[in-house]
Amino acid sequence: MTEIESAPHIVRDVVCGFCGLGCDDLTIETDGSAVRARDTVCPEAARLFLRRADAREPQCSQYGEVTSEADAVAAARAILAAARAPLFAGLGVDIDGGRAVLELAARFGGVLDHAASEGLFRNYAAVQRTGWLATTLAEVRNRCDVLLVVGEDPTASFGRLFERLLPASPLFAGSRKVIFLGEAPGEKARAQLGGAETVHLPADDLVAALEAIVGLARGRTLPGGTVGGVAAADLAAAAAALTGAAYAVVTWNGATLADGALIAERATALVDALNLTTRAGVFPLGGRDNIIGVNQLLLWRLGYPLRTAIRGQVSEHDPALFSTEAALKDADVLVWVSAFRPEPPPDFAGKVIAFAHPETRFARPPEVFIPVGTPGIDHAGTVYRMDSIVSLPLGALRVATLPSVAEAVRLVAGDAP
Amino acid sequence: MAGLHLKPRAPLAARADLSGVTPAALATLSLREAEQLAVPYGGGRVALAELFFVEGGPDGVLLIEIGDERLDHVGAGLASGEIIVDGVVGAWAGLGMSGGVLRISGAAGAYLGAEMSGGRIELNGAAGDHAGAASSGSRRGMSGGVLAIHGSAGALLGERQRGGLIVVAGDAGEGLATDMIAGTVAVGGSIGPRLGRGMKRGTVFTHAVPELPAGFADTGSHDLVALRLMSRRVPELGAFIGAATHARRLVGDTLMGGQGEVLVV
Amino acid sequence: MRVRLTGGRVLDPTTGENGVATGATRTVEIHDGRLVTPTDLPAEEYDLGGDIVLAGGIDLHSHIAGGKMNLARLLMQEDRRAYPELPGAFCGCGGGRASPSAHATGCRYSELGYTTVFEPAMVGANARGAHLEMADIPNLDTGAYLVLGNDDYLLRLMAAGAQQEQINAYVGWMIEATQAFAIKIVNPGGINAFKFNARRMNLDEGNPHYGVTPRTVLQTLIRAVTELGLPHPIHLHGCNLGIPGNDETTLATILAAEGRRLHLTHLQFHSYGTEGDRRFSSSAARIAEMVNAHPNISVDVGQVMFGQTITASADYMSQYRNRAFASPKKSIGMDIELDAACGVVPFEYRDRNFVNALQWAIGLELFLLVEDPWRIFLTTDHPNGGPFTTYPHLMRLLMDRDFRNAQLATLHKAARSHTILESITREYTLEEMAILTRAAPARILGLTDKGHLAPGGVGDVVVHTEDSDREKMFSRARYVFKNGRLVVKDGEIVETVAGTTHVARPEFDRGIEKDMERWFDEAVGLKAKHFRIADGELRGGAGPTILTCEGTSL
Amino acid sequence: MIINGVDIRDSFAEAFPMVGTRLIITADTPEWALIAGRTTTGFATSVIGCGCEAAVERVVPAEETPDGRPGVSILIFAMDFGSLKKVVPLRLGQCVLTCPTTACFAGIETGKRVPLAKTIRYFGDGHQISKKIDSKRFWRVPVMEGEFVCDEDTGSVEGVGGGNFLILARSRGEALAAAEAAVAAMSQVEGNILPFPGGVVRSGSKVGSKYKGLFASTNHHYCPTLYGTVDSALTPEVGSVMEIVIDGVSFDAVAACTRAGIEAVCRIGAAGGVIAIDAGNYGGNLGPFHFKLREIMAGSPLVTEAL
Repeated sequence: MTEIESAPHIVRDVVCGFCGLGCDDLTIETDGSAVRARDTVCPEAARLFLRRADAREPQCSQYGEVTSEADAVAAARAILAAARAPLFAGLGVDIDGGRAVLELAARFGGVLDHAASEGLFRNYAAVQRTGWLATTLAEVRNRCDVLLVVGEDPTASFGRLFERLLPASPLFAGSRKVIFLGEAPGEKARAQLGGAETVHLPADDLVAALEAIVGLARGRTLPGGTVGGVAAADLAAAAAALTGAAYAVVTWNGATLADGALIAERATALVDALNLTTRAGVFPLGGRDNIIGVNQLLLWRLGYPLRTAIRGQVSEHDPALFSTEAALKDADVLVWVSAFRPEPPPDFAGKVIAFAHPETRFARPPEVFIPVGTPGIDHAGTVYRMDSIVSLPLGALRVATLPSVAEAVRLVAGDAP
Repeated sequence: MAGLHLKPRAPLAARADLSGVTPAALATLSLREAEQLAVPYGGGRVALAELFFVEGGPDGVLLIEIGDERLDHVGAGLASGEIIVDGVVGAWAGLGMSGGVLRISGAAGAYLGAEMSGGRIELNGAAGDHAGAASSGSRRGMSGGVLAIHGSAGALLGERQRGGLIVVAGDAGEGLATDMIAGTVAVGGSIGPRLGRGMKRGTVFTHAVPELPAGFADTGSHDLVALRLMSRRVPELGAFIGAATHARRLVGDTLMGGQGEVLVV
Repeated sequence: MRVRLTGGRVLDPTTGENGVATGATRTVEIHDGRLVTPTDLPAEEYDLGGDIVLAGGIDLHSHIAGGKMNLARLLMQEDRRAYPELPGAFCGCGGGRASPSAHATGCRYSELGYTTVFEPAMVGANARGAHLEMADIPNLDTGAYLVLGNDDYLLRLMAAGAQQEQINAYVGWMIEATQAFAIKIVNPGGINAFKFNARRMNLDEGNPHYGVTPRTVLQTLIRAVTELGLPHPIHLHGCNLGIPGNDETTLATILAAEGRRLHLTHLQFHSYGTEGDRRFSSSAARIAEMVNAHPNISVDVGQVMFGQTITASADYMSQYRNRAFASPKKSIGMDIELDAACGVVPFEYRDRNFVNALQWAIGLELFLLVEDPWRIFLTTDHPNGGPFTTYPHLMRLLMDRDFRNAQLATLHKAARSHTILESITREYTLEEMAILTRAAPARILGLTDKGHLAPGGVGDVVVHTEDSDREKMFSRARYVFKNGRLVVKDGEIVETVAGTTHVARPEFDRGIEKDMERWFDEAVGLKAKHFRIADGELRGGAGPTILTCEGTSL
Repeated sequence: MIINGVDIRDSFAEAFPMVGTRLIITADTPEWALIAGRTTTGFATSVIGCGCEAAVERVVPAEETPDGRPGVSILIFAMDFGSLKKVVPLRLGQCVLTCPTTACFAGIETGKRVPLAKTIRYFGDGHQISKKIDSKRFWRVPVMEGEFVCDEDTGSVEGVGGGNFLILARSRGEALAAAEAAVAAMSQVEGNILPFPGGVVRSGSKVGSKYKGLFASTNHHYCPTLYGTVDSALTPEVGSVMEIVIDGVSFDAVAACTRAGIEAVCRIGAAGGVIAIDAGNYGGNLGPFHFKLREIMAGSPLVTEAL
């Protein structure tokens, strides 16, 4: 999908699959095995695309000792065959790799969860219970005239969010107003927001302040002079802006909000109220390391989202017991999959099989480590954007010396019994 | 066959799921068939007899000795009969039960009595988080029956509860009655922060004014005839309310248009 | 590999062969996935003992993949929990009934004797996802219709008075980019108008922003697919879905086609009058008469079947209205990428409910009053009118008048008095049912090697044991061969195999590409080249089955 | 049959099926409970003119009421269930909801449900609160005085209306004294009410009238001032007749109540001016319940001469 120009190996329009925002206009410089992002990338992309020429050739290992791939594969298979309660976690992987892991889990049984699923399941508190009225990136770009940002400045997690979300010349939006409820926008956010009017409501209780806005949008009056640390008049002005918008959007990052489930529910309620008279949508942030893609895959393959266990060919979903955190307490084998970044597996007393980024630094050497290539750098693949609708093709930037997760996992699976 | 008596062979090394293992389901099985019931265990399924010594027992009763904190879904879907656990259970005990009695002498994991619609759960020990609550994705928590917790309860007790009665002798954790739709909770001990956010209706009985979110309004102390009625009509509340005729009434979550109440007696 | 089926009564309306009527049996042979003239060469033989041999079933309208189905699965975990995995050595992973998982979809369809199913509402922005999902559906060939007509790019072109050639180029580019098979229009212009806060949209009402009317959208796209030579006509989900009085819109829409080919999908939802004290009545007779009189029109019914289901549609404008009737009470809506939208609303059709009972009757009236079986197709608009697993029951309703009237007698009383169903004597024959479910869909989709059993055809062959209880008969195929491989035996899956995905490839003026790139860069915020789906992305690298477009008559 | 000199005539009271319910009304004091009970059952003597027949059944001590406050129980009877469902909420809304400190509870658990707060709760204008315990729901409706607490609904019974007997005495004073004694005794029998003023009716009626449109008119056979001019059921020494009408929750309840009343009258006996006990009927063709006086009194220890 990428267009490789002649020397000095500049690749334009590279798709970035890391944070879930789905930027696809990166310029990347390659030189042999070295890879480096150029120009306008966010720090996260710069860090994660970087591959040094002098990097050591990664190798498979067992208990920290270098071993052949064949031995590592055989050891992994033996561990899985003897496992009582495997946990397939991390799941930072492209769609095809996800398929391979799912099939491995189907064969050996075990729990499937992604490292970033906490935020996703906070949002599911709303979307599974009441549903919600949502929108996607291109709609926000062109229609949104009032954006309510709840919680922290999302630029920290999604470096180019406002640049992508609110470009200067939308097709329809006559003006742009951004209301920050919670943390104030940082310098980077302000720079990206350019001509948009910004308002900051420094709430100390986000849920209460958001509830107040919901109430106001529904036509109620507030009981006191301040709610959640925000003056009632300011909340009323925010509610008026939202109800007066042609297309209001509410966004938050569930992963960074301890009260994310309630924020998601209240944001949903707000958008429901707004749509009675005008148009509005929720735009939940998230989606790092293709969590949305893997979740979508599970939904169409198993009918359940992440945090699902396959046990004897039957899958069951349990958002409590099958979260990584909970399942770690019950598992005897952890299959750690993290192709996008060198994220070490969580503390775990049992056996660890890691299909992981070659630069992963383990707190203790795993029983089996099979380094894998990164989708979008070492091999092609597909990832989903945070909105769960758009998926993007990642291309290879260099000749792969490492297997993809799909290849490595299928080696371990071997021939189906 | 008659009732069943289960005794763990050893502490469970992985989570086991006893969904569907109820007196009514067992009534149609022979002892041999019961032993062969496939029970989800870890990443697979094993025969019930691999995990437990299985013996017959008195009619209509499932007796589980010792229990295990990894033993999940005990009494899930119970509609009649009695399950007695002489020990602890894992998560989801009594999930969605509609009748019968579940007695647990020890502690229970998360989601005890979640979405139950009838029957009675008696828990001697402490309950985990989300007792009487809705499971993730479900709109409604416990809707009927009685959940009596003699120990303390964890966070989010009665989250999205829409009916029935929860009585906790000990303390309750944070987020009690969050998004509660209806029903009654009485907590004898202390109560964690952030009670009742998004509470629509329902009643929380306490003995002291808890920390409440912004959307609660204090209506003051009142002589409430309903107290006298509930004290007599609801045996579980008789001791809690006693002869009290007055309660402080705090109403919320008004920010979300709710009319739930905390009654301090 | 060679498979030989002997002693079967072949029912093949495409060639006119009717072994059921004549009692004649003949041998059907498949070699390397294709039907061949029978030989004496060694083969895997099946003695059918007079059972009926049919081409593999083709469903031209069933929501089996794409973002909205995943939203449906997410929202209706109840459906999934209630229908767990079926046991078996094959991987029938997942489950569910109204929104089944990919494997469950493939397995259940092939148990019923279907081998090809088309997803009728693929949103361009989600096309890659839809193809990924279709690749995981076993035992079925698939294809998808691209939703156009609410896309800002098109409406902007039309508002600017663009030439038809430019629009054709755009449509051609989009079909190629999204690997689509046909063009679907959902509530022409209405979904877009809803983004500008319009709540209803009639055939000649202007879009609040572009001024373009549904009629011009429809006519422009009909011209485009005709001139591009796409085999399947515009697949239209019309204006005012589900609104009493939409019969007038439907009649006007038929006339708006002006003699060009047009397929009206889930017509049942568009055949409502406003007569009677409840202001809701059947217009099936009027509409069927109009369809009978216009040979350019084809329809599928979108029959309502009682029970719990979930509705999923790109028609967010209508689905937002339907939120009020959600059961259980929850729903998802989404505006999508300057492209379209979707609305997912769980629904329970109840036989004791006046409106639902009448919807049921209206669908059956349409089936029985539209005369030409080559122009009407058996659908429930899965899962919108009901899950496809109810097809055998629907077939019996159509083929057995006593059964139909017995069902009718149990419905809401007032609804019974609003339908002429009881007086309709027609019963579908087996041959007509074979036309509805095989021969006719293949013809209208332009799939010349499907829907029949002549040599050269695809080796998708289904064997049913005749039973006077047609529901029982069609519930379990005795054998299903997919590309010559046995996948179902005695109603149960014995193997899962990969299918292919049909795409259409029209010629178009590639001069449009520069403008597409600019549009995607500036408006969509995504590179056009990343929107495009490469052949190698389909079916796990196997690529699509391409139908080149050489134009059609009319 | 003669009891203590009183002639128990060989007659019977003819009664009709009625549908009834019981409410327990409580209040802060016995006085207010009684006021509420009496007001709620006011103007409810005869179903012919009032739509229902109702009265206080008994005073209920605090320890027996659902909320532990003093109360009364009332019975309300109507000709059919539809009428009962209409009349009960109407009286409840006008006379209990409005009455200081009261609460209202179901007095019968079984049978078809008669709405109480189910209807009245809307007075709360959205501020009403309900609570369901087991399958029983009650409502709290905020009112200026505090809260009106009321059960969602109450059960009903298929009872008996129009049980009666007539006291034939020498004089008006003696007839009334005997009637008062009867009422006092009958009030102790649970499950019955005497809907007429003070439990006594002086204008017993017959079916029909010479005037078109009148369903009932004075029972001239028992009017002492017409003796000799009409086909009288009286004897010359009868100077006054009082009737006691009984509605009860069952045949047995009415029978027991009738017997208690007649016994009280007979204790006064001929010495107190009571001459005979008779009963009102329509020849036995209209009502299915026949309370034969002599059968009811058979076995009474007071009977001195059984004939």
